[in-house]
Amino acid sequence: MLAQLLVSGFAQGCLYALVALAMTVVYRATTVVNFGHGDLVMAGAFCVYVLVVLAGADFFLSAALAVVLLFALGWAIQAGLIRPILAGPHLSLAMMAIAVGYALRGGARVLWGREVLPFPKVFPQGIIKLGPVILSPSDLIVAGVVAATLAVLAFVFLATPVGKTAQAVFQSPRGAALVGIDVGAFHRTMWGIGAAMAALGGILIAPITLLYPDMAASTLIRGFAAMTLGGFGSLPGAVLGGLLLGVGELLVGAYVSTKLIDITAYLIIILVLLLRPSGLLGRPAVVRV
Amino acid sequence: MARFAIALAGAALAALAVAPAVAQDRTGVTDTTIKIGIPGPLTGPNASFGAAAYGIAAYYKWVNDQGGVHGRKIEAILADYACNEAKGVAVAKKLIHEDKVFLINGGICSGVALAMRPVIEESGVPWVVSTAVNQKITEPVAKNIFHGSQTSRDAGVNMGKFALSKPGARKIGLIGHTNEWAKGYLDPMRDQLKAAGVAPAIEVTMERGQTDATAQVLKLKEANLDFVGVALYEPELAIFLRDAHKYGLAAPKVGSMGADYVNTEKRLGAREPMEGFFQVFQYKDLTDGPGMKKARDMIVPNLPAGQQMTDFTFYGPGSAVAIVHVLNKIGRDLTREKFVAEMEKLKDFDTGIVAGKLSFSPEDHQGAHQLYVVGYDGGKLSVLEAWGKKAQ
Amino acid sequence: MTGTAGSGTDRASFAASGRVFWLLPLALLGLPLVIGSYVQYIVNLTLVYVLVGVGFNVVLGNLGQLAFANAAFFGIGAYATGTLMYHLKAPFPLALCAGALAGGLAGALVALPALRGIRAFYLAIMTLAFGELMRWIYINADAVTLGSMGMQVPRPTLFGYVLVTDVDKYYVFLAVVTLLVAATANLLRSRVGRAFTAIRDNELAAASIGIPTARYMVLAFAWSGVVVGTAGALYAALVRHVSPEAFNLLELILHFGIVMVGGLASLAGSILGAAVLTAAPEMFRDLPGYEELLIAILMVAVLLLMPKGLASLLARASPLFRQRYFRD
Amino acid sequence: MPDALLVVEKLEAGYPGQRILLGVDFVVRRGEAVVLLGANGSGKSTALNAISGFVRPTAGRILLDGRDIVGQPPHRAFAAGVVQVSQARDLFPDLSVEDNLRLGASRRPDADMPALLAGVYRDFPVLAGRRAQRVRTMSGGEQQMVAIARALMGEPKILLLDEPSGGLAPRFVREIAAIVARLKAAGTTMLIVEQNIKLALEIADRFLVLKSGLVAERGDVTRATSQEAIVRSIYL
Repeated sequence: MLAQLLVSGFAQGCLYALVALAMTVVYRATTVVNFGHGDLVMAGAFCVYVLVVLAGADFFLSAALAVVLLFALGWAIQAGLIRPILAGPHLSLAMMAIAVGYALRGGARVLWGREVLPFPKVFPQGIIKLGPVILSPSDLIVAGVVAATLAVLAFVFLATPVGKTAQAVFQSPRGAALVGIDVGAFHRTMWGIGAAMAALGGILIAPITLLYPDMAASTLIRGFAAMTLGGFGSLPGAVLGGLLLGVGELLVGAYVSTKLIDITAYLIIILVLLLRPSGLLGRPAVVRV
Repeated sequence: MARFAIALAGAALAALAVAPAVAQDRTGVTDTTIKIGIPGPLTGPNASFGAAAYGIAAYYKWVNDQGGVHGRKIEAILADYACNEAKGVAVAKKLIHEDKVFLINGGICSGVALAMRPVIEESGVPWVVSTAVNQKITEPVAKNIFHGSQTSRDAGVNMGKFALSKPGARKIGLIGHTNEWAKGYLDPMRDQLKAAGVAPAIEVTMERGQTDATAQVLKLKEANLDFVGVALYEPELAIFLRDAHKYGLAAPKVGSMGADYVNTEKRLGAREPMEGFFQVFQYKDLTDGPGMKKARDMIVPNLPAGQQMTDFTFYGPGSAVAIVHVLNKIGRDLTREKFVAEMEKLKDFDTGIVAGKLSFSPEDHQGAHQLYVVGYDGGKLSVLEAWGKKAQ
Repeated sequence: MTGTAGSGTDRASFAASGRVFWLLPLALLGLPLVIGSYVQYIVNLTLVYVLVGVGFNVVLGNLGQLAFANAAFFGIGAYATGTLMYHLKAPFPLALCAGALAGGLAGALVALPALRGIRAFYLAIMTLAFGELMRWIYINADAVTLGSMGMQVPRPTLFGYVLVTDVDKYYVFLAVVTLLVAATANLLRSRVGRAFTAIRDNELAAASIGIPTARYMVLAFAWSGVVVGTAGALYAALVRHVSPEAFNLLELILHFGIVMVGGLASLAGSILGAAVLTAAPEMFRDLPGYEELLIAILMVAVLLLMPKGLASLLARASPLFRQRYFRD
Repeated sequence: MPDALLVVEKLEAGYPGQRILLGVDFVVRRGEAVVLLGANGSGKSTALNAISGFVRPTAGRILLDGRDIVGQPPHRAFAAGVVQVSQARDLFPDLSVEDNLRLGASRRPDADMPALLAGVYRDFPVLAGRRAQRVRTMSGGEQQMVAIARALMGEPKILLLDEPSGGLAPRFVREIAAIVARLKAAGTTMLIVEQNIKLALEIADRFLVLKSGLVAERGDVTRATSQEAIVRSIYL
């Protein structure tokens, strides 16, 4: 059973990692924590649903289109709602992110609230057996997408000027403008990328959780737990934290009590912050207080 | 303490206004209309249960189209409380004092219904609970409150009976949410098993919003069970069944109400995980079956635009059919007292929707008890009475 | 640039706003004569949320800490009150005090991580986790809390007099809320309140001029807990049903919305925010299904168009309400 | 004016409810250093920020090399050749000196980078020895040097210096004066806001006095220019 738990926990942890990665990208680039990220995940999944089921489009085309649409949505949220209040208190930004998410959820409920929506079945069904360990194809797909996303992000942030630009904008937006960086465009783009990654998450999660307006409500706090455990603001930390949380939840559930699965994330947040606030891979200096 | 004096005076005034009028209460009834309030969750995370409220409203619309009740049209007032208790109390007060309805027909989400109970009981306004399953809403008996649907105790007992009806079933496990809704099913099921000398071999929980049931499924699988009792809402039920199939948890399962069997299959997108899964069933027949054709014809065309028919659509109108029957019986001279008295006299009433028949008495305000089980039997979706035995 | 000097006019307007403050509850005494029972309930609920907003604002607006444990304080107050009344048949005033005390203790507890240097989003996330953990405890400590079904709270009694109607409760609530709001206003206007502001604006500078920041932080959190815990106690008496789901993340969003829509660090704003966000769902009820969407749009609109919240409307209408805001 | 690099015409700017510049006119010629004087709140920094694009003017024109750049966002102004060293310096505190400098040249081709860096290290030898040091850990004077060096990496047509001596120890004030003199000798066009009038008159070719939102006084800095007269024109 242990092997199975480790493998299944890893697969589940990949989803948490993806959520944590997206929030980390937005945070690293804009210093804003998107408290409405879970609802963007939901919005991405609903986009695919509309395109595939209602408009009859091909799944992969729809998925690509959903990622693009969510990029535009994230871009627009930053440009229209976040930028005007950027000079205000951080609390207003948190509230704005929450309110936008709440609006998306309310909107989804108005449109589809009382219907049950099966997500298009595109991942191959069936089971893969590796000795005593059972895997479903979607486990592998999720892990693959997360690995690819991490690779792309690692390349962009380490091997291109984007990484340094992000650090500059994070540490001093005015300083960045003084050296000719278009800070506004950078913020919008990063919000777009964060939202596009949310769409990716939605497309991967929806076949598992299926489709309803609150489908991603619990992912936010799990994403936070992953970020905290890995080290706030660290991209590899987000992935490591997500994987450890996924495995940890299953081990706790199987060997201690299933009642504890739900609070594993909360306990991790509280313990890590009390004992090692920088997390496993974080550098405390990166975080501006 | 002038303020306290004012307080007392105000209290006295309000008490006068609120106290149920002594003799014959005709609030909410005019020459041409009867006002009926339909509280339910139309927004929020549990909005899918709101279909039951829309179903009730649709049925009343049908009644009006047939000419109403003794020349009076039913004026249905939908009121949303998003499954929030403070809002539920507000809705109850609004329907009672602001809209001044004649009676209330609805109540979905047991926690909210429990919070509403003292408010409605004190007001004396008749309330026929349509959907909320917790038996404590009508137990102990409140003079003006009736349960028009089966309670979760009935369902839990039925789950236990069904599991035991499988020959040789001795090792039985349970999985459910930690909320009262799930306990409402699993506690009576456990009692039912214990009465037959079978203690649950293992019990595990799954919280709402979880996207994975690996730990739970593996634990159940290790226990080598003959049967599993399941009390999960629809999203988690689908995830549990998916993982049960994935990891080969082969024991048959019996689930509670609160999820739609057909929709769960649609969510999963495959038949295999549904094989061996049975679910307590509160209607006479499958909602698309011949036994429910009459109900469908009455309700589905009258749903408001944008509302789809789901299994929950019919989880409410059953009680409305009983209400209209009683209103018809009373005649033109309609009072709340007469309504309560007639409800208590209702015996063996067939709603055409709810499984079994409705019977009330002054000592028992829970009218419905009969339940079936739905599931694949020999590859065909059927309504069953016991393991391998089709309902009539 | 505004509010830098404690000029004479400032002080005079403060004194005047003090007098105005007492006029409001006096005017509200007659309210039950003109409204019906349902509106009365909503008014009572609004009073509860006034305390929720005022207490939350002490930590968010005045102390400037991103702590999101408010729904937990609210729940702890409600559960403490409910438990005493349900299990021990305690009279309401005693249970109310217990609710306030429990809230205050929870507040002091939440201040501890803040003392350990946990700030900003770390504190936000940690307090979010704390709130969710409390909900898990309500569900699983069912010997005391009766689990997720929650508890049916008995009718509150006041010195032998049973509070039956919402009008009875209204006068008790009005007295409690007036008292606590006045106390909070006095606290914030005192040396203590100025210390909160100093900590918010520059913690290091505050410490360097000899302000014992740790002590004041615990004090601010504890007072916030007392006020919100009392709100929880009133909630238990009003709704008479206390269950875990009443203190979830959606509830926290409502609390946060009250403070932000009303205006950070503005007492009048919190009162206004509570009134608007309690009344809005009732008004939107005729549009079933749209409530969440409309409330979210309301929040977005206020944030965009009135960054200092509805309180800035008051400030525009009358100089008496002009107060110092979060970030000038 | 044939040699005018920066022409500011009837510039009006301010913040909601607060008008600060009410029609400012001045010219900066190629290769000269002009110092902007004025009392606190007279709008000196607002003028620089309007030219750099941080403040959007409500009226007027700003011509750089004959091209109107009024109302352009900061990154466009930068691209046009306006580079500011702001009062707060606005460095990237957790990046190294060299990373700060490289970011200053992020709009130049990568191939130019080695030459640019070498040039700056030649002009600021102190920085050459500290290229890996995090800026946060440096003194105020050293940070000011990084800020000026970072601005030079952008190869400005005109360098705007906002209070370069602000808050520095006397030793560093001398150093800054020397740097500005060197830049002037190298032909860099500069518009400087400076409170220290003695220093200002020492480093500038011409001066402007802002008062009540307008240019109240202007003139060449000559040996005869009396500090006292200027102080009077600023404050009286």
